[in-house]
Amino acid sequence: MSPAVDTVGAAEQTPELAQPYKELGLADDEYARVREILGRRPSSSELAIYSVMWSEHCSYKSSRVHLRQFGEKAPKTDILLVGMGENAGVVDVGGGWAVTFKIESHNHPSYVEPHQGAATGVGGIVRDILTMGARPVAVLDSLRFGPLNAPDTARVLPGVVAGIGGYGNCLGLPNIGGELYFDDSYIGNPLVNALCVGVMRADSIKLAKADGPGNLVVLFGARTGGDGIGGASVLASANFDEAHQAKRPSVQVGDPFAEKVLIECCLEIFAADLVVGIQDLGAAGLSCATTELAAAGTGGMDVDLDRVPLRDPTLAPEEILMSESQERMMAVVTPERLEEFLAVCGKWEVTATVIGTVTDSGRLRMTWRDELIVDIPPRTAAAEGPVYQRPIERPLDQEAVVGVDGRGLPRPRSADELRTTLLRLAASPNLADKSWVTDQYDRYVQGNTVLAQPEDAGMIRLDESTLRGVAISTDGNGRYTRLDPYVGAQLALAEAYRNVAATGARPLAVTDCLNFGSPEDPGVMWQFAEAVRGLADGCQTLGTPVTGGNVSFYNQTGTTAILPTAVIGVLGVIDDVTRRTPQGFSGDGALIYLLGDTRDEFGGSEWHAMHGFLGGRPPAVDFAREKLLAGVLISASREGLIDSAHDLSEGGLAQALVESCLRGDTGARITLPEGSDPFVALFSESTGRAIVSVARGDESDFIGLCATRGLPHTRIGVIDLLVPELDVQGQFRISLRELRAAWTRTLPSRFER
Amino acid sequence: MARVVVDVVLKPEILDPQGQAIVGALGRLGIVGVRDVRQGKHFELDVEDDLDDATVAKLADTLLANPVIENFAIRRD
Amino acid sequence: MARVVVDVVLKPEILDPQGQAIVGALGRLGIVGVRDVRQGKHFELDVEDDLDDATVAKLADTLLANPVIENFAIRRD
Amino acid sequence: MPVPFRVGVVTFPGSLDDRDAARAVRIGGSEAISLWHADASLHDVDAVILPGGFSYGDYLRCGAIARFSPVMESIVAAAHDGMPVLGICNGFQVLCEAHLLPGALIRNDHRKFVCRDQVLRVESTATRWTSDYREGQEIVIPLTNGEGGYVADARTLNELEANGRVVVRYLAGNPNGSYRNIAGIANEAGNVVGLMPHPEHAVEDLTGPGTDGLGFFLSLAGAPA
Ligand SMILES: Nc1ncnc2c1ncn2[C@@H]1O[C@H](COP(=O)(O)OP(=O)(O)O)[C@@H](O)[C@H]1O
Ligand SMILES: [Mg+2]
Repeated sequence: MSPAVDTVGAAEQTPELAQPYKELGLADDEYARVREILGRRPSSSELAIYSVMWSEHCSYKSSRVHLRQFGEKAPKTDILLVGMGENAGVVDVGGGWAVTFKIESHNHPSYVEPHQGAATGVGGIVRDILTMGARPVAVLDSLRFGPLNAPDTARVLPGVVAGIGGYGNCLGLPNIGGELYFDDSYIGNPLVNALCVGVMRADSIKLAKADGPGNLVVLFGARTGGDGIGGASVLASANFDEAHQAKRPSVQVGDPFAEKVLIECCLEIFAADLVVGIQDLGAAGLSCATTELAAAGTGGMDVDLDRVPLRDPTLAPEEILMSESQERMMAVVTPERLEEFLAVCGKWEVTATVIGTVTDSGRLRMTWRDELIVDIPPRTAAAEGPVYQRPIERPLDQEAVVGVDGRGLPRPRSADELRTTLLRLAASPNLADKSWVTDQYDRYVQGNTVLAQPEDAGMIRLDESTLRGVAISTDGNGRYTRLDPYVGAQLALAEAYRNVAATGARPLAVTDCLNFGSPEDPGVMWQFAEAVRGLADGCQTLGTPVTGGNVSFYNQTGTTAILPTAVIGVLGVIDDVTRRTPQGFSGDGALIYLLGDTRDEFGGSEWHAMHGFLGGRPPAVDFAREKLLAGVLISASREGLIDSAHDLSEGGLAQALVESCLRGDTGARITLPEGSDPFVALFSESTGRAIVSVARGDESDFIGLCATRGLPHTRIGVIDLLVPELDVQGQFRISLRELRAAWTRTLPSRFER
Repeated sequence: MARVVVDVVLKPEILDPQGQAIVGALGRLGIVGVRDVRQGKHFELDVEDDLDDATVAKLADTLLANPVIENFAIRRD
Repeated sequence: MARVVVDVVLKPEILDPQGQAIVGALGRLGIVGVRDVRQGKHFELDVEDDLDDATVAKLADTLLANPVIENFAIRRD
Repeated sequence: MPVPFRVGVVTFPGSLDDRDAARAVRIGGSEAISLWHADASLHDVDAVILPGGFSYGDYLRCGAIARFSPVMESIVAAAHDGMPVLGICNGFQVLCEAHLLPGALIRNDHRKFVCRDQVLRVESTATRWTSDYREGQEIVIPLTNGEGGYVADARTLNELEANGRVVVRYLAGNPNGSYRNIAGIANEAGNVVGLMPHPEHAVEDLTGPGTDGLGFFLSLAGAPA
């Protein structure tokens, strides 16, 4: 029996029929607006479309009023080829090359089924990048979990890492960086943010629009199954007798092979210029792809849903519209080029089906079993969703949190105490060696990886002849952001910017992933508003526009939200990748300089975390100083004045020294600055700082550079290849063996059991 | 010593990329007459004779299968 | 439409890291009485009723199993 | 012998390091010709490389499905006639599945994908792909795989050892549980070589741990036809 389907006609006949809009997440006024737009009640398929398109995830209804600032405060720049709003922003990196990059979250699915959740997260962001017409060339992953020793972490982390690696490795995408943090607030709310970078010629950008009446709408890639349709089953069950209704998947399984083939297929299609427009199918699947393509194009589209290739023949139209099955794309093709298009798909054994045509009717019309089931103005679903002004209120406890500054905590004084503190910090989960995770990621594939973890930023060669390349880093610190969301977001931006500059690349543009609790909590909304304002102001000052990003709300258990976590990705360009600056010390006798100023700043620091304390104010941000520092790091790499550079961030100078010594497997003799408090000098997290090593011959030129630019620079030591130890003179000495043991043991000892 | 066999299969509604890839390969092998293939895991356990079913079930449910996406069947031969 | 099941197991002389890992994990779960675990693959085929055993055997021997390291068993239910 | 040597690099659905292998071939002074899995013709190449990757997603078993592609039939025949064939990582797995090389590759014993700079010892320089190295030479090239554990029955292993067919061996720790630390082997004639580590990712100082992998691509050009 074929189940009765709610048609547009039926909707007109039965205006008063009660519909399950609440179960689908629509508010009363939202449902009322749908009726007003259509001048009747929506058919159940139309209801399905509006409910997913107007969801928080797709419509950004809670965040949009704030995100506008990224546009309003956008710095003047001519590097932006495609700005916010498209699948991903596109940046002109010169030499005819364009780079697109974006970060996205897949938090909740990764909690439910860590491996598949993380895997499909990578798959989704890669399709966003591919859609712009680019070849994906690298991924980064920014991860947050509960405490290292929590059972929840033992369940989630290995699966997430295996999922990211399993999917990314199989696509042949080098993983060149990311983050890994642990904090109580992420128990039950792990954060899995994935970033993808893609490259194309500047003149071959593709856009998501269905232009040209008579052009064909082609669905290609995987077949459509009942994946991720959650709510839609409400509608389906309205039409199905239970017996007839098959069970719907609770979890989406990624098929990286299907995606890899889809990538190569699309790149061949792009190269032959066979599409007018293209869109990936992600959240809200067909509903999103059809409404957005139509809305951005000529304005109308006719779709025959019966033509959609199904994995599960029992799917109802509402479910087909909401299905989030992975590894699917939608293209708009002229009738003349269709044959060629299908031939390329055939070559790659990719299923491709014409399911509709572009019209100038201004309506999105869909039929099912020859009956009209959808007839809506696409813009109303895709672009004119609800916009909320959520109540905002500074949390009551904010003052209390900022009030206690942790001065009371016992600071290490003696040489022994300082030594122990350094080792404990180096071994602490947030600062320890991450290679147990990152060794599960292929960093070599594609043969263009110039820098990868544990370097400050990943770097990819774009062009083998000109040696032009890009560098990218993601950073974010929920502890800082909890203490001051405005400054916290800026600190994340500043660190990513600094990380990129440390490699010798010039920071150009920004992507962001904003992970917060429930927007219905005025306190959370305050954190969000402040973070966005801070980021927008910061980007304006640094001259690096936000090109796109992602908002993830409702990251909370009960009423307790995660630490507000703004993850910022900064992309930079370098004209000649052979000029890159590595992080590790090298070159016997080279001099070590500390750039920037150190203040007594421990709010949100890893030293506080070591004492289980969070309070006070985060380090101050000084963007003028960040720019100055970046300028010096870039010039110094161009002129070949420095052998290594490493930014100072969590753990301060001590941690940076540990990492640079171990990376280069070289010892160093350090003399802390005259009259400085050793504890502050070693562990403060003041920003705008970096350590560099300078060959003796280049010393005067380097000092000259810093002096003319007015950047504070202090000579703090020398590299010693003969003595394999970190020697902080007058304080303590630690052999590299002991350092390495402390730094590397933490993760394996937890997961290698 | 007894032999217990546990077969773990993806729930029917869950996508099985491996099975699909095999079906695709059959054509190239010139094998016709196979409509669908699902790939699962097969475990052979050597256990003490007195090991009770409850324990085996717990083992299957926690270690051998991922209950979120898989079902399992236990067989004693 | 008939259902054919093919179970593929590593030959005894080939070491089985996945099986060993499970044995290792048993202790932590407090499960005793399991001496050894071997992990193999389990295939469920939907085939035409008239598909002959020879074809299934060829399929198992050439594609589903690698005779160099694996043995297989065919079952029709 | 024609110089530059024409080296075919096969692309299967899911191949990843095909462009990388072609780059290494060029850096090694030969000409890279791309071959497509569905095209049985070898386009008169002098040698063939089966690159790394996840052909057919590595579903079922690594290399199990790629083995049945039309191009493989031609490669198997050509290999029997002495054409040099190099299988890297997934390519090694395909060669084993196709029975051009003995044994098989199974899941790493630690059951994780591993990406690391691997120290190897070149055990045999008597193959078409390793003549450029010194016997016993220690080299560092990337190892990146999830199923790199080389296994075979004792008879096969002894035979490989006895006839100098173990080409490269893992040093400084066995990264995947391979029997007898075997990282790569050759067929009896020495024209077919397979290894798990990626020499094509060690041909430029800029993008690899060094240039120790270059030897595989230079050996070819240097070797007598
Ligand atoms: N989940 C991850 N995936 C890939 N690389 C990671 C991941 N976590 C950390 N890294 C890498 O480890 C190194 C150290 O991380 P981190 O201390 O956050 O660097 P920084 O403080 O300079 O941003 C960086 O190169 C970073 O890219
Ligand atoms: Mg950081």
